[in-house]
Amino acid sequence: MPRHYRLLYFASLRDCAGCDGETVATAATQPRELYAQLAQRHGFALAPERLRVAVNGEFANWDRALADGDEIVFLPPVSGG
Amino acid sequence: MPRHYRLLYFASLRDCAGCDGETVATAATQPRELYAQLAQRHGFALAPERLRVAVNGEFANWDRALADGDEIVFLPPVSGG
Amino acid sequence: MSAFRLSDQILDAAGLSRELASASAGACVGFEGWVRNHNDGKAVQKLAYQAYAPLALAEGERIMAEAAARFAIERAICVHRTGELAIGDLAVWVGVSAAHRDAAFAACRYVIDEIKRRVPIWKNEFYRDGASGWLHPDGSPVEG
Amino acid sequence: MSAFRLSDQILDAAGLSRELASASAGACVGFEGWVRNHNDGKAVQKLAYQAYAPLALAEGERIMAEAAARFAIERAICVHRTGELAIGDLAVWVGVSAAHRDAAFAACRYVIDEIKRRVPIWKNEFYRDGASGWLHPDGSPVEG
Repeated sequence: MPRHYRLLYFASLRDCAGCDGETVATAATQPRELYAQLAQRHGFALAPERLRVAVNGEFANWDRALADGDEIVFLPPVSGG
Repeated sequence: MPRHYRLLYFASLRDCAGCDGETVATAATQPRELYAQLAQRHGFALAPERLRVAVNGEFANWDRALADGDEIVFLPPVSGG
Repeated sequence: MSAFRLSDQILDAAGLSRELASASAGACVGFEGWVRNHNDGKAVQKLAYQAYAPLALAEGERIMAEAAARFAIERAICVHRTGELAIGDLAVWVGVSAAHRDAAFAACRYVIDEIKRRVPIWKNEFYRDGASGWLHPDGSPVEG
Repeated sequence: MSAFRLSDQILDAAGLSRELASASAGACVGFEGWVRNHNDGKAVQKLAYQAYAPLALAEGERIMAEAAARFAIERAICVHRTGELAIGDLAVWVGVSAAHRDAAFAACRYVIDEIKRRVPIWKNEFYRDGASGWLHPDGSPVEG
Protein backbone atom coordinates (compact mmCIF):
# COMPACT_ATOMS: atom_id res chain seq x y z
CA MET A 1 0.00 0.00 0.00
CA PRO A 2 1.63 3.31 -1.01
CA ARG A 3 2.31 6.02 1.54
CA HIS A 4 1.67 9.69 1.10
CA TYR A 5 4.40 12.24 1.74
CA ARG A 6 4.32 16.01 1.60
CA LEU A 7 7.31 17.38 -0.33
CA LEU A 8 8.49 21.01 -0.20
CA TYR A 9 10.98 22.35 -2.74
CA PHE A 10 13.39 25.26 -2.42
CA ALA A 11 15.87 27.12 -4.60
CA SER A 12 17.13 25.17 -7.62
CA LEU A 13 14.98 22.12 -6.80
CA ARG A 14 11.89 24.34 -6.80
CA ASP A 15 12.80 25.77 -10.20
CA CYS A 16 13.46 22.28 -11.53
CA ALA A 17 10.25 20.74 -10.12
CA GLY A 18 8.25 23.74 -11.28
CA CYS A 19 6.31 23.86 -8.01
CA ASP A 20 6.75 24.85 -4.32
CA GLY A 21 5.59 21.45 -3.12
CA GLU A 22 3.53 18.40 -3.89
CA THR A 23 2.04 15.32 -2.24
CA VAL A 24 3.34 12.04 -3.62
CA ALA A 25 2.09 8.49 -3.22
CA THR A 26 4.95 6.01 -3.29
CA ALA A 27 6.27 2.69 -1.99
CA ALA A 28 9.51 4.43 -0.86
CA THR A 29 10.14 4.03 2.89
CA GLN A 30 13.19 6.24 3.42
CA PRO A 31 14.53 9.54 2.01
CA ARG A 32 17.25 7.98 -0.17
CA GLU A 33 14.77 5.90 -2.15
CA LEU A 34 12.28 8.76 -2.32
CA TYR A 35 14.87 11.22 -3.65
CA ALA A 36 15.96 8.77 -6.36
CA GLN A 37 12.36 8.55 -7.59
CA LEU A 38 11.84 12.33 -7.49
CA ALA A 39 15.19 13.05 -9.15
CA GLN A 40 14.23 10.79 -12.02
CA ARG A 41 10.75 12.28 -12.37
CA HIS A 42 11.80 15.96 -12.15
CA GLY A 43 15.30 15.66 -13.59
CA PHE A 44 17.09 16.87 -10.40
CA ALA A 45 20.81 17.00 -11.14
CA LEU A 46 22.01 17.48 -7.53
CA ALA A 47 23.54 14.27 -6.12
CA PRO A 48 22.31 13.23 -2.65
CA GLU A 49 25.82 13.92 -1.26
CA ARG A 50 25.24 17.61 -1.96
CA LEU A 51 21.88 17.71 -0.17
CA ARG A 52 20.65 17.45 3.40
CA VAL A 53 17.31 15.98 4.37
CA ALA A 54 14.68 17.39 6.75
CA VAL A 55 11.68 15.44 8.00
CA ASN A 56 8.87 17.27 9.77
CA GLY A 57 10.96 20.39 10.22
CA GLU A 58 14.13 18.77 11.63
CA PHE A 59 17.32 17.50 10.03
CA ALA A 60 17.20 13.74 9.43
CA ASN A 61 19.44 11.16 7.83
CA TRP A 62 18.97 9.49 4.47
CA ASP A 63 18.08 6.06 5.91
CA ARG A 64 15.51 7.21 8.42
CA ALA A 65 12.19 5.31 8.32
CA LEU A 66 9.44 7.54 6.95
CA ALA A 67 5.83 7.51 8.15
CA ASP A 68 2.68 8.21 6.18
CA GLY A 69 1.99 11.96 6.15
CA ASP A 70 5.61 13.06 6.83
CA GLU A 71 6.75 16.44 5.47
CA ILE A 72 10.05 15.94 3.68
CA VAL A 73 12.47 18.54 2.33
CA PHE A 74 15.64 17.91 0.35
CA LEU A 75 17.84 20.90 1.12
CA PRO A 76 20.22 22.22 -1.58
CA PRO A 77 23.50 23.77 -0.40
CA VAL A 78 22.48 26.88 1.55
CA SER A 79 23.50 30.42 0.62
CA GLY A 80 22.05 32.77 3.22
CA GLY A 81 23.88 35.79 4.62
CA MET B 1 68.78 82.97 29.27
CA PRO B 2 65.71 80.88 30.20
CA ARG B 3 63.33 79.60 27.54
CA HIS B 4 59.59 79.71 27.72
CA TYR B 5 57.56 76.57 27.11
CA ARG B 6 53.81 76.08 27.02
CA LEU B 7 52.81 73.01 29.08
CA LEU B 8 49.42 71.24 28.81
CA TYR B 9 48.31 68.75 31.45
CA PHE B 10 45.83 65.88 31.13
CA ALA B 11 44.23 63.30 33.38
CA SER B 12 46.12 62.56 36.59
CA LEU B 13 48.85 65.11 35.80
CA ARG B 14 46.19 67.80 35.44
CA ASP B 15 44.66 66.90 38.80
CA CYS B 16 48.10 66.90 40.38
CA ALA B 17 49.23 70.21 38.85
CA GLY B 18 45.87 71.79 39.66
CA CYS B 19 45.69 73.45 36.22
CA ASP B 20 45.07 72.60 32.56
CA GLY B 21 48.31 74.23 31.48
CA GLU B 22 50.95 76.79 32.27
CA THR B 23 53.85 78.67 30.71
CA VAL B 24 57.18 78.02 32.39
CA ALA B 25 60.51 79.78 32.11
CA THR B 26 63.39 77.35 32.55
CA ALA B 27 66.95 76.49 31.54
CA ALA B 28 65.86 72.94 30.58
CA THR B 29 66.61 72.17 26.91
CA GLN B 30 64.96 68.77 26.48
CA PRO B 31 61.83 67.02 27.78
CA ARG B 32 63.61 64.72 30.25
CA GLU B 33 65.14 67.63 32.17
CA LEU B 34 61.93 69.64 31.97
CA TYR B 35 59.80 66.76 33.33
CA ALA B 36 62.16 66.26 36.28
CA GLN B 37 61.74 69.92 37.25
CA LEU B 38 57.96 69.84 36.88
CA ALA B 39 57.63 66.52 38.73
CA GLN B 40 59.51 68.03 41.67
CA ARG B 41 57.47 71.22 41.63
CA HIS B 42 54.02 69.59 41.27
CA GLY B 43 54.73 66.27 42.99
CA PHE B 44 54.08 64.12 39.87
CA ALA B 45 54.48 60.46 40.89
CA LEU B 46 54.47 58.98 37.36
CA ALA B 47 57.95 57.90 36.27
CA PRO B 48 59.06 59.04 32.78
CA GLU B 49 59.02 55.39 31.63
CA ARG B 50 55.25 55.42 32.05
CA LEU B 51 54.76 58.59 30.00
CA ARG B 52 55.07 59.61 26.38
CA VAL B 53 56.07 63.08 25.24
CA ALA B 54 54.46 65.28 22.60
CA VAL B 55 56.01 68.48 21.24
CA ASN B 56 53.90 70.86 19.14
CA GLY B 57 51.18 68.24 18.67
CA GLU B 58 53.38 65.31 17.59
CA PHE B 59 55.00 62.48 19.53
CA ALA B 60 58.64 63.21 20.35
CA ASN B 61 61.43 61.55 22.26
CA TRP B 62 62.76 62.48 25.67
CA ASP B 63 66.07 63.80 24.40
CA ARG B 64 64.73 66.01 21.65
CA ALA B 65 66.08 69.59 21.59
CA LEU B 66 63.37 72.04 22.63
CA ALA B 67 62.92 75.51 21.16
CA ASP B 68 61.59 78.61 22.82
CA GLY B 69 57.78 78.69 22.57
CA ASP B 70 57.31 74.92 22.08
CA GLU B 71 54.08 73.34 23.32
CA ILE B 72 54.94 70.29 25.38
CA VAL B 73 52.66 67.58 26.75
CA PHE B 74 53.63 64.68 29.00
CA LEU B 75 51.08 61.97 28.22
CA PRO B 76 49.97 59.61 31.00
CA PRO B 77 49.04 56.05 29.97
CA VAL B 78 45.95 56.43 27.76
CA SER B 79 42.55 54.89 28.53
CA GLY B 80 40.19 55.77 25.71
CA GLY B 81 37.60 53.42 24.28
CA MET C 1 11.20 37.78 21.24
CA SER C 2 13.35 35.07 19.66
CA ALA C 3 17.08 35.66 19.23
CA PHE C 4 16.89 34.49 15.60
CA ARG C 5 14.22 35.91 13.32
CA LEU C 6 13.18 36.00 9.68
CA SER C 7 11.65 39.12 8.16
CA ASP C 8 10.13 39.93 4.79
CA GLN C 9 10.29 43.65 5.63
CA ILE C 10 13.16 46.17 5.54
CA LEU C 11 15.32 45.69 8.65
CA ASP C 12 15.68 48.50 11.19
CA ALA C 13 19.25 48.10 12.43
CA ALA C 14 19.00 50.99 14.90
CA GLY C 15 15.85 49.57 16.49
CA LEU C 16 17.35 46.09 16.73
CA SER C 17 20.49 47.53 18.27
CA ARG C 18 18.45 49.09 21.07
CA GLU C 19 17.27 45.60 22.08
CA LEU C 20 20.89 44.75 22.96
CA ALA C 21 21.20 47.51 25.57
CA SER C 22 22.36 46.44 29.02
CA ALA C 23 23.88 48.51 31.82
CA SER C 24 26.51 45.83 32.41
CA ALA C 25 27.58 45.66 28.75
CA GLY C 26 30.68 47.61 27.68
CA ALA C 27 30.90 46.40 24.08
CA CYS C 28 28.51 45.83 21.21
CA VAL C 29 29.55 44.38 17.85
CA GLY C 30 27.20 44.44 14.89
CA PHE C 31 27.45 42.75 11.51
CA GLU C 32 25.42 43.89 8.51
CA GLY C 33 25.30 41.90 5.28
CA TRP C 34 24.44 44.20 2.39
CA VAL C 35 23.39 43.31 -1.14
CA ARG C 36 26.48 43.93 -3.26
CA ASN C 37 26.36 45.08 -6.87
CA HIS C 38 28.74 42.35 -8.03
CA ASN C 39 29.56 38.71 -7.37
CA ASP C 40 32.15 36.52 -8.97
CA GLY C 41 32.74 39.10 -11.70
CA LYS C 42 29.07 39.50 -12.61
CA ALA C 43 26.98 42.70 -12.22
CA VAL C 44 24.12 41.97 -9.81
CA GLN C 45 20.82 43.84 -10.19
CA LYS C 46 18.81 42.45 -7.25
CA LEU C 47 18.38 39.23 -5.34
CA ALA C 48 15.77 37.12 -3.64
CA TYR C 49 16.04 34.93 -0.54
CA GLN C 50 13.96 31.82 0.06
CA ALA C 51 13.87 30.17 3.48
CA TYR C 52 12.47 26.91 4.78
CA ALA C 53 11.11 28.87 7.69
CA PRO C 54 10.36 26.28 10.42
CA LEU C 55 13.79 24.68 10.15
CA ALA C 56 15.57 28.00 9.55
CA LEU C 57 14.09 29.36 12.79
CA ALA C 58 14.97 26.22 14.75
CA GLU C 59 18.53 26.02 13.42
CA GLY C 60 19.05 29.78 13.82
CA GLU C 61 17.90 29.58 17.44
CA ARG C 62 20.33 26.71 18.08
CA ILE C 63 23.18 28.84 16.72
CA MET C 64 22.24 31.73 19.00
CA ALA C 65 22.16 29.36 21.99
CA GLU C 66 25.59 27.99 21.04
CA ALA C 67 26.99 31.53 20.89
CA ALA C 68 25.57 32.30 24.34
CA ALA C 69 27.10 29.10 25.74
CA ARG C 70 30.55 29.55 24.16
CA PHE C 71 31.16 33.26 24.74
CA ALA C 72 30.66 35.57 27.74
CA ILE C 73 27.97 37.68 26.08
CA GLU C 74 24.94 39.54 27.39
CA ARG C 75 22.52 39.58 24.45
CA ALA C 76 22.59 38.46 20.83
CA ILE C 77 20.09 38.89 18.01
CA CYS C 78 20.13 37.89 14.35
CA VAL C 79 17.53 38.76 11.73
CA HIS C 80 17.65 37.46 8.14
CA ARG C 81 15.63 38.88 5.28
CA THR C 82 13.47 36.87 2.92
CA GLY C 83 11.93 37.99 -0.37
CA GLU C 84 13.30 40.45 -2.93
CA LEU C 85 16.13 42.85 -2.09
CA ALA C 86 17.78 45.68 -4.02
CA ILE C 87 21.46 46.69 -4.11
CA GLY C 88 22.48 48.18 -0.75
CA ASP C 89 19.61 46.57 1.18
CA LEU C 90 20.35 44.98 4.52
CA ALA C 91 20.10 41.19 4.01
CA VAL C 92 21.19 39.99 7.45
CA TRP C 93 21.90 41.73 10.74
CA VAL C 94 23.74 40.29 13.75
CA GLY C 95 24.24 42.20 17.00
CA VAL C 96 25.97 41.06 20.19
CA SER C 97 26.49 42.91 23.48
CA ALA C 98 28.99 41.78 26.12
CA ALA C 99 30.92 43.11 29.10
CA HIS C 100 34.15 43.01 27.03
CA ARG C 101 34.90 43.32 23.33
CA ASP C 102 36.71 40.01 22.84
CA ALA C 103 33.53 38.04 23.48
CA ALA C 104 31.37 40.42 21.44
CA PHE C 105 33.62 40.17 18.36
CA ALA C 106 34.03 36.38 18.64
CA ALA C 107 30.32 35.69 19.15
CA CYS C 108 29.24 38.01 16.31
CA ARG C 109 31.65 36.30 13.95
CA TYR C 110 30.54 32.85 15.13
CA VAL C 111 26.87 33.67 14.53
CA ILE C 112 27.25 34.99 10.98
CA ASP C 113 29.59 32.15 9.97
CA GLU C 114 27.25 29.45 11.29
CA ILE C 115 24.13 31.15 9.88
CA LYS C 116 25.70 31.16 6.43
CA ARG C 117 26.83 27.55 6.75
CA ARG C 118 23.83 25.85 8.33
CA VAL C 119 20.53 27.74 8.10
CA PRO C 120 18.25 26.70 5.20
CA ILE C 121 18.10 30.01 3.34
CA TRP C 122 18.91 30.36 -0.35
CA LYS C 123 19.97 33.34 -2.40
CA ASN C 124 18.93 33.82 -6.01
CA GLU C 125 20.99 36.46 -7.81
CA PHE C 126 19.57 38.33 -10.78
CA TYR C 127 22.29 39.59 -13.09
CA ARG C 128 22.35 42.65 -15.25
CA ASP C 129 22.61 40.44 -18.35
CA GLY C 130 19.16 38.99 -17.59
CA ALA C 131 20.38 35.66 -16.23
CA SER C 132 19.78 34.52 -12.65
CA GLY C 133 21.05 31.72 -10.49
CA TRP C 134 20.90 30.05 -7.10
CA LEU C 135 24.19 30.21 -5.31
CA HIS C 136 26.33 27.85 -3.30
CA PRO C 137 27.82 29.18 -0.09
CA ASP C 138 31.09 29.68 -2.00
CA GLY C 139 29.29 31.91 -4.52
CA SER C 140 29.39 29.41 -7.38
CA PRO C 141 26.14 28.52 -9.15
CA VAL C 142 24.00 25.55 -8.16
CA GLU C 143 22.79 23.31 -10.98
CA GLY C 144 19.21 22.13 -10.34
CA MET D 1 34.91 64.48 6.64
CA SER D 2 37.79 62.91 8.54
CA ALA D 3 37.76 59.19 9.21
CA PHE D 4 38.61 59.79 12.89
CA ARG D 5 36.63 62.34 14.86
CA LEU D 6 36.11 63.58 18.41
CA SER D 7 32.69 64.68 19.61
CA ASP D 8 31.40 66.26 22.80
CA GLN D 9 27.82 65.44 21.73
CA ILE D 10 25.78 62.21 21.89
CA LEU D 11 26.82 59.97 18.98
CA ASP D 12 24.29 59.01 16.31
CA ALA D 13 25.35 55.47 15.36
CA ALA D 14 22.65 55.09 12.71
CA GLY D 15 23.65 58.32 10.98
CA LEU D 16 27.34 57.40 11.08
CA SER D 17 26.54 53.97 9.68
CA ARG D 18 24.89 55.55 6.64
CA GLU D 19 28.21 57.21 5.77
CA LEU D 20 29.68 53.73 5.21
CA ALA D 21 27.19 52.80 2.47
CA SER D 22 28.69 51.63 -0.80
CA ALA D 23 27.09 49.62 -3.62
CA SER D 24 30.18 47.42 -3.84
CA ALA D 25 30.26 46.62 -0.10
CA GLY D 26 28.74 43.34 1.06
CA ALA D 27 29.71 43.53 4.74
CA CYS D 28 29.68 46.16 7.46
CA VAL D 29 31.03 45.59 10.96
CA GLY D 30 30.37 48.07 13.74
CA PHE D 31 31.82 48.32 17.23
CA GLU D 32 30.15 50.32 19.99
CA GLY D 33 31.86 50.96 23.31
CA TRP D 34 29.24 51.62 25.98
CA VAL D 35 29.71 53.05 29.48
CA ARG D 36 29.42 50.02 31.77
CA ASN D 37 27.98 50.18 35.29
CA HIS D 38 30.96 48.36 36.79
CA ASN D 39 34.73 48.11 36.42
CA ASP D 40 37.18 46.02 38.35
CA GLY D 41 34.52 45.18 40.94
CA LYS D 42 33.49 48.81 41.55
CA ALA D 43 30.06 50.31 40.81
CA VAL D 44 30.49 53.09 38.24
CA GLN D 45 28.11 56.07 38.24
CA LYS D 46 29.37 58.06 35.25
CA LEU D 47 32.62 58.90 33.53
CA ALA D 48 34.43 61.70 31.78
CA TYR D 49 36.86 61.60 28.85
CA GLN D 50 39.65 64.12 28.31
CA ALA D 51 41.49 64.24 24.98
CA TYR D 52 44.60 66.05 23.80
CA ALA D 53 42.65 66.91 20.67
CA PRO D 54 45.30 67.88 18.06
CA LEU D 55 47.38 64.77 18.70
CA ALA D 56 44.34 62.51 19.21
CA LEU D 57 43.02 63.56 15.79
CA ALA D 58 46.39 63.08 14.10
CA GLU D 59 47.04 59.68 15.71
CA GLY D 60 43.45 58.53 15.10
CA GLU D 61 43.74 59.47 11.43
CA ARG D 62 47.00 57.50 11.18
CA ILE D 63 45.24 54.42 12.59
CA MET D 64 42.41 54.74 10.06
CA ALA D 65 44.96 55.02 7.24
CA GLU D 66 46.78 51.92 8.54
CA ALA D 67 43.50 49.97 8.57
CA ALA D 68 42.77 51.03 4.98
CA ALA D 69 46.26 49.94 3.90
CA ARG D 70 46.25 46.58 5.71
CA PHE D 71 42.73 45.35 4.94
CA ALA D 72 40.60 45.29 1.78
CA ILE D 73 37.98 47.70 3.09
CA GLU D 74 35.78 50.31 1.43
CA ARG D 75 35.14 52.87 4.18
CA ALA D 76 35.98 53.20 7.86
CA ILE D 77 34.96 55.77 10.44
CA CYS D 78 35.68 56.13 14.15
CA VAL D 79 34.23 58.72 16.52
CA HIS D 80 35.25 59.04 20.18
CA ARG D 81 33.32 60.98 22.79
CA THR D 82 34.79 63.58 25.10
CA GLY D 83 33.21 65.12 28.20
CA GLU D 84 30.81 63.55 30.68
CA LEU D 85 28.97 60.31 29.91
CA ALA D 86 26.28 58.37 31.77
CA ILE D 87 25.86 54.60 32.06
CA GLY D 88 24.78 53.12 28.72
CA ASP D 89 26.07 56.09 26.69
CA LEU D 90 28.00 55.40 23.52
CA ALA D 91 31.65 56.28 24.23
CA VAL D 92 33.27 55.18 20.98
CA TRP D 93 31.92 54.00 17.63
CA VAL D 94 33.84 52.23 14.87
CA GLY D 95 32.27 51.22 11.55
CA VAL D 96 33.92 49.50 8.58
CA SER D 97 32.41 48.47 5.24
CA ALA D 98 34.10 46.03 2.86
CA ALA D 99 33.31 43.73 -0.06
CA HIS D 100 33.77 40.71 2.27
CA ARG D 101 33.30 40.14 5.98
CA ASP D 102 36.83 38.91 6.82
CA ALA D 103 38.31 42.31 6.07
CA ALA D 104 35.46 44.19 7.78
CA PHE D 105 35.84 42.23 11.03
CA ALA D 106 39.65 42.41 11.02
CA ALA D 107 39.78 46.14 10.29
CA CYS D 108 37.12 47.01 12.88
CA ARG D 109 39.01 45.05 15.52
CA TYR D 110 42.32 46.64 14.49
CA VAL D 111 40.91 50.16 14.75
CA ILE D 112 39.39 49.80 18.23
CA ASP D 113 42.48 48.01 19.59
CA GLU D 114 44.87 50.67 18.28
CA ILE D 115 42.61 53.57 19.32
CA LYS D 116 42.58 52.25 22.89
CA ARG D 117 46.33 51.67 22.87
CA ARG D 118 47.65 54.80 21.18
CA VAL D 119 45.26 57.76 21.06
CA PRO D 120 45.73 60.37 23.82
CA ILE D 121 42.31 60.09 25.46
CA TRP D 122 41.82 59.49 29.18
CA LYS D 123 38.90 58.10 31.12
CA ASN D 124 38.00 59.28 34.59
CA GLU D 125 35.58 56.94 36.37
CA PHE D 126 33.29 58.23 39.10
CA TYR D 127 32.30 55.50 41.52
CA ARG D 128 29.14 55.09 43.48
CA ASP D 129 31.11 55.39 46.73
CA GLY D 130 32.07 58.97 45.78
CA ALA D 131 35.65 58.20 44.74
CA SER D 132 36.95 58.76 41.22
CA GLY D 133 40.06 57.84 39.33
CA TRP D 134 41.93 58.04 36.07
CA LEU D 135 42.42 54.64 34.52
CA HIS D 136 45.23 52.79 32.82
CA PRO D 137 44.41 50.90 29.66
CA ASP D 138 44.27 47.73 31.78
CA GLY D 139 41.60 49.30 34.00
CA SER D 140 43.86 49.79 37.03
CA PRO D 141 44.09 53.25 38.59
CA VAL D 142 46.76 55.78 37.64
CA GLU D 143 48.56 57.52 40.50
CA GLY D 144 49.24 61.16 39.64
